Order: sequence, then structure tokens, then C-alpha cells
Amino acid sequence: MTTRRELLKQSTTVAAMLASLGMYPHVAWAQSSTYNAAAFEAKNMGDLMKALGGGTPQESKDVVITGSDIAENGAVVPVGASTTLPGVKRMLILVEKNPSMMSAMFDVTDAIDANFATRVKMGQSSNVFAVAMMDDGKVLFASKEIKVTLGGCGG
Amino acid sequence: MKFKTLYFLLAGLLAVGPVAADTKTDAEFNQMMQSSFRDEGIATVDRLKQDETNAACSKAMGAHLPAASAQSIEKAALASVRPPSDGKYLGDWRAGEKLAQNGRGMTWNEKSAATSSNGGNCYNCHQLSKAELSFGTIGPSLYRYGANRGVTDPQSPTAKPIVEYAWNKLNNSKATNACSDMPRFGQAGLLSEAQLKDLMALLLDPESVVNR
Amino acid sequence: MADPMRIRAQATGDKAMVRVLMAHEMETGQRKDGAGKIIPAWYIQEVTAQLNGKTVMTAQWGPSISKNPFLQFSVKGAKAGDKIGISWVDNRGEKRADEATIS
Amino acid sequence: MRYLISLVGVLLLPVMVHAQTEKSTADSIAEYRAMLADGNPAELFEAKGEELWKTKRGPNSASLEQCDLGKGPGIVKGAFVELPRWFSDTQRVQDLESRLLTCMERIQGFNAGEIAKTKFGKGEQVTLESLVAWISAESKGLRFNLSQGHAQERKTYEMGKRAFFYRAGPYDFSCASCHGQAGKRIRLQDLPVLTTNPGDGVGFAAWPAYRVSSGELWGMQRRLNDCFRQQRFPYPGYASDVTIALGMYMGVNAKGAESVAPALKR
Repeated sequence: MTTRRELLKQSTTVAAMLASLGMYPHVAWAQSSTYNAAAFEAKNMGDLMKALGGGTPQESKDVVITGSDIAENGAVVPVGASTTLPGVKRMLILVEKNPSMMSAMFDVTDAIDANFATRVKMGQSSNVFAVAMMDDGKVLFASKEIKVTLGGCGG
Repeated sequence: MKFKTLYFLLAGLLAVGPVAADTKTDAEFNQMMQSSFRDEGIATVDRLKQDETNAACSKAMGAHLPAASAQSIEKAALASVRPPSDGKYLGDWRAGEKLAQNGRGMTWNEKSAATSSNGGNCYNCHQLSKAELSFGTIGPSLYRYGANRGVTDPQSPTAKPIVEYAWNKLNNSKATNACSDMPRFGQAGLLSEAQLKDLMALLLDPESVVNR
Repeated sequence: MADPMRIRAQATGDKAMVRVLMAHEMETGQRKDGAGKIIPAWYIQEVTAQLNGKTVMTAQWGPSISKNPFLQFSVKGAKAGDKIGISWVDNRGEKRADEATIS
Repeated sequence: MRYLISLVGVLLLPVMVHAQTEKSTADSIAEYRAMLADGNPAELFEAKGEELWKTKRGPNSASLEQCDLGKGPGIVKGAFVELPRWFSDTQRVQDLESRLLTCMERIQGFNAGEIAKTKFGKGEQVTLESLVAWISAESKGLRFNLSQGHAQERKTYEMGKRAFFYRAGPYDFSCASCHGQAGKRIRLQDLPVLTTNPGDGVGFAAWPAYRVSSGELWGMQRRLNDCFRQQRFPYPGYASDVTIALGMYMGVNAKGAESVAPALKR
């Protein structure tokens, strides 16, 4: 435990140092110029697909959305999106009733599984979608409802 | 000389006895409480003052009070409750449900201690409606409170004892249980008469989410 | 400068499961402060993962990812001793890159 | 035979569906918590805390590496599960946060009184969040074992016990109103009973913790502060005597409980 932490800390400190000098050999900075702002502002599926150049999404049992039925706190809701189908270009995680629908968009390469988990904020109970955008232009999705409860005293 | 000191000490101990030790601990405890807290907004240090009820229940540390002490607290609490000024016990259950859901009131975050800024906090401790899954269990379930007691017409003479019991409980929970964990919503000025009537309706109106 | 990430990468078979925690406020731009003023949006927009220096994943995030974000994914063909690098950039242009060795 | 089985199935179905909905809330919440358990952002605070402990800071430009948390200068491992305890150099019973204030003042030259008055989440209070995350993590998996050897430690326990049962304020609440009985909850939030050992990693043994609601790391001082807020009490001073006494009461009661701190909380 301590060893791992020491090791991690050393590596991260070195990484940060090298990075600040612009000398870090392995990690390239993420590029912000490619950010798809329109997609992240979309309020509904139609606008989102327009922004991403996708067709009409079809429900598919080959796409899996994971999450608990109830979230104790809307500030942190664990969500996973995955598929084992070949030819996935992108995976999306969407929350239907959030002010903007899309939370995350992952570009899938041959080097990784199309299987991602993160945590999202939810303003209220809502359907949550996992969307797989395929190489052949098909858009497949799975959804599940996650209820957000009032956890504490409300004071 | 030594003997004399000892004598005085002994005499002192005999005269005051264990009471002195108690008083000393009490004083130290009160000193600790006074020095540990400060005013913050509406939550002022004078809130630490206890009335006889809270003093007796604190001292019991969760154990039952002696019967006589409990009875005298309950009697005084019951005497503090007045029936509604217009004789009507039930208000609007929908407003009552809103109040029951509202867990705010009286913390140092609240701008005002007025009844209008306070919620009923009911769901924090009680189950009430079937739809609300997020309910506490410190108090008993009140789901179907009126229905389970056969209240079909809260105005009827048969419903009267049940209606009055609920009114007393909401106004001063200590009227039926000296060391009840429930706040004294009426007597402590936490909720207005109109708000209390709305909660009464939530519990007893046959149309309310509690009874349907 | 942003605080370091915590990266855990563990090999099982021919894959490595990567779990990342990032220190970031992820402010939505919809909350108000005590004085009623809108707190400006501040969130990670892009995340990149590399295996031994080669990019294997890029992601774009919106402000609805939770504060102090968590990310989990698995990399194919990765083994113990390989290096996993993660970098992010937020909407203010602030950046952070960290690296961990797969165990 | 097959008919019989399907008949039983049909008859049982409504019962099973009913049972399922009955337990689904608790199950779903448990599922939610399990999904969050792996990847606790408290780790981010631990890493920062370790660095802060070792960094030269304050007017004296000194690190905290010589701070005595009760097991001797610089010894961190195991210190957390023995606090609060009596410290002869300050002639006081101190909890972790009160002791850190002492070290920050005596070693680093900070003004402890000023830090105690600083709002949570601001200034040096942020330093304390990370420090308690790391220091508690260094005792993860160890069992609480507070000393009652010194007369002042026993007295502090008694004072804490009285404070725990002290009912007052507009709602007549004491700590015991919510934490005096086992198996209770507020809304969906389980309430640990604190008059006895509530079990491994529960109650006193689950703080400091990362609070997902606010994305903050809360030490025991902040936990108690928010308890008093909801108890409708006045504002308890940071590291005040009543908070330390309550820590002693809960900590001694939790003897033998395994510490999971820093934990993850709603």
C-alpha cells in the first residue's frame, strides 16, 4: 500500500515536473480545439445526433448501461456504458433530464474495450442512456431509469 | 497542624457529602458547554438552556424516567395544549404533505425562526405516504394513520379521541411520552396553528396520501 | 497547478483495468454562490489515455461529470510494467498529465 | 407435475414481486454504495496530506515530521486509532485535529486560534482536511483502542457521555435522539448507534470521510459541527472541549472497531 503510493507519488511528481518543462516524452497533451461544444449543448437526442452526425438511435440489447436503480445522491451517480459489438467508433453517456443531455463521449480504438465507467451529476430522476455509434453509421442504445432520492434531512 | 487540616477536610466532606461532587461535575459540565459554543445567526448560545423536561430526560441518559416524574411532565405538557381557536382540527392535506417533506427550520443556516420558514421534518423520522420511499424510522410509521384507526369522517364523534390525540401529539409530543424524541411543534412555536392543522389533515383526511 | 491524479492500472490476462481519480471542481456554471452570483463553469473537457506513449483513448466531457472525476476503462494487450499515461485539459486551458506503471 | 409447478409459480409470482419491491430500496442503495466504494476520491486528499506533512511550511518554515500524535514524534502509523488521548505537553486531552493545531502552532509557527476560527474549506482548514485524510489512512484496518488510563481521559469520557445525552434547543434534540438506538435512519440514511461499538467501519470508525454530496473531505470536527447544526444547537468551536469529549466518548465506545477511514459518505 505505502509502496504503491510512494511509487505513484514519485512518478506523478516527475511527470508533473517534466510536463511543466514541456519535456515529458510519453504523454501528449489533450487537444482542446476538437471539443464538440454543440454536442455538449444539445438538449435532446435529435439535436445531439445532428451535432455528432449520427442517425436515429435504435434500442439494442447488445449495448449495456450499468447503474444502480436508486442514487442516494444526485451529485455522484455511477454509470457505465459498454458493448462487445465489433466496429464501435464512439460510446456516449447521456442523462435525459439534465440541462444538457450528454455527459461523456469516448472515442474507441482497437487498443481498448468499448467499456467505460464514470460518475455523473443528475439534477433529478431520469433515464440514462448508453449509446454506441458504429463504423457503419448505425447508432444503438440502451437505457435505464435511475431514481435520485432525497438522502438526508433536507435541511 | 496536620491533624487539624485533616479534620477540617473530613468535616467538609461529611457536611456536603456526594452532593458536592455532583455539583462540581455539573458546574464543570456547564462550563464546558458554555465555553464550547458560540452564537451563529439565529442559533444563539441561550439555546443550551434546558427546561425541566429536557433536564430530566438528559439526566436519565436514555433510561426510563421514574413514573412520578414522567407523569408530572406529561400532565404539564398536556395542560399546555389548547384546542384550535375555531374548533376546526383539519386543514389542507396537500399543504400538510409539503410541510411533511420540508426538513428545514431553526438551524444556523436559516435566516428566520418564524413558523413560515420552518418545515415539519416529518419524513425525516416517519413513513407517511406509500409513494415516498425516502423516509426515516426514528418514529413509528404513520402510513394509513387515519385509515388504520377507522377514521372515515374526522368530524364524527367516534373519531374525536383519535383527532384530539394527534392534535396533542403534534402540539406537545411530551403530553403522551415525557421523553419523546419528537419536537414540541406547537408549544415550542415551531409551527403555526394553520400549519399544524394541515399536518392533521395529512394524517386524518381520508383523501390524503397517507390514507388512500 | 492542479493536484496530481491517482492512477491505478492492474493487468489481468492480456488486458489492464485502469482506474483514474482526478482532482477537479467540475463546476457546472449553473450554481450560485452565497451572494447569488453565478459561479462560472470550470470543468475538464478532454481526457487522453496512452499506453507506452501511444494514444489509446480520447474522451470529451461535459460539466455534468461529477466533482473529482472517476474514470474506468480497460486497455488491450497491456502487461505489468507497461506505462499508462493520462492527461486532461479543462475549459480554462489548464492541464495535467500523470503516469503510472501497470502492476 | 409440470402443471403443478407452473401453477405454484403463478400463485407465488405476486408474492415474490411484492417481496422484491419491499426490499428493492435498501438493495438499490446498497448497490449504489458498492459501485462508489471502488475509487474513493479521498485518495486524492491522502496524497496531498502526505505531501503537506513533509513540506516545510508556515512562519517557521518547518515540516510536521516531528509532530507527536501520541506515539512519539513523527510516528503516524497507528496514532489515529488511539485518539483522543491525554498529552502531557499541553496538559490537555486532544483529538487529532486539536493536536494538529498544536503542532502547526508550535512547530510551524501558525496561529492555532486563527485556524480554529477559519471557515471549513478555507485557508489552513483545507490543509487540515488533507492531513486528517492521510493520517487516518495510515491506520486503515487497525482497531480503535483509546486509553482510559489517565484520570483526565476518564473524566473527558464522562463529560462526553453527558454531552451526548444533553437535550436542548428548539427541537429538544440530543446526539442520542438519532444515535441512541440501533437500526434507525433519517430519510434513507442509516444512523449508527454510538452508545456502544456499532461495528467495523461504522460510526466513529468511518470518519474522516469524503462526502459525495459536497465533494469535500470531512474530519470528525466537521462531522460533529454538522450534527450540532441539525440538532439545532448553537455553533460548536473547532476543537472545542465538547467536541473532544464527544470524540472520547464515541472512540472509547468503538473499542475494537476496525477503522476504514477515510471512508466514502453520502
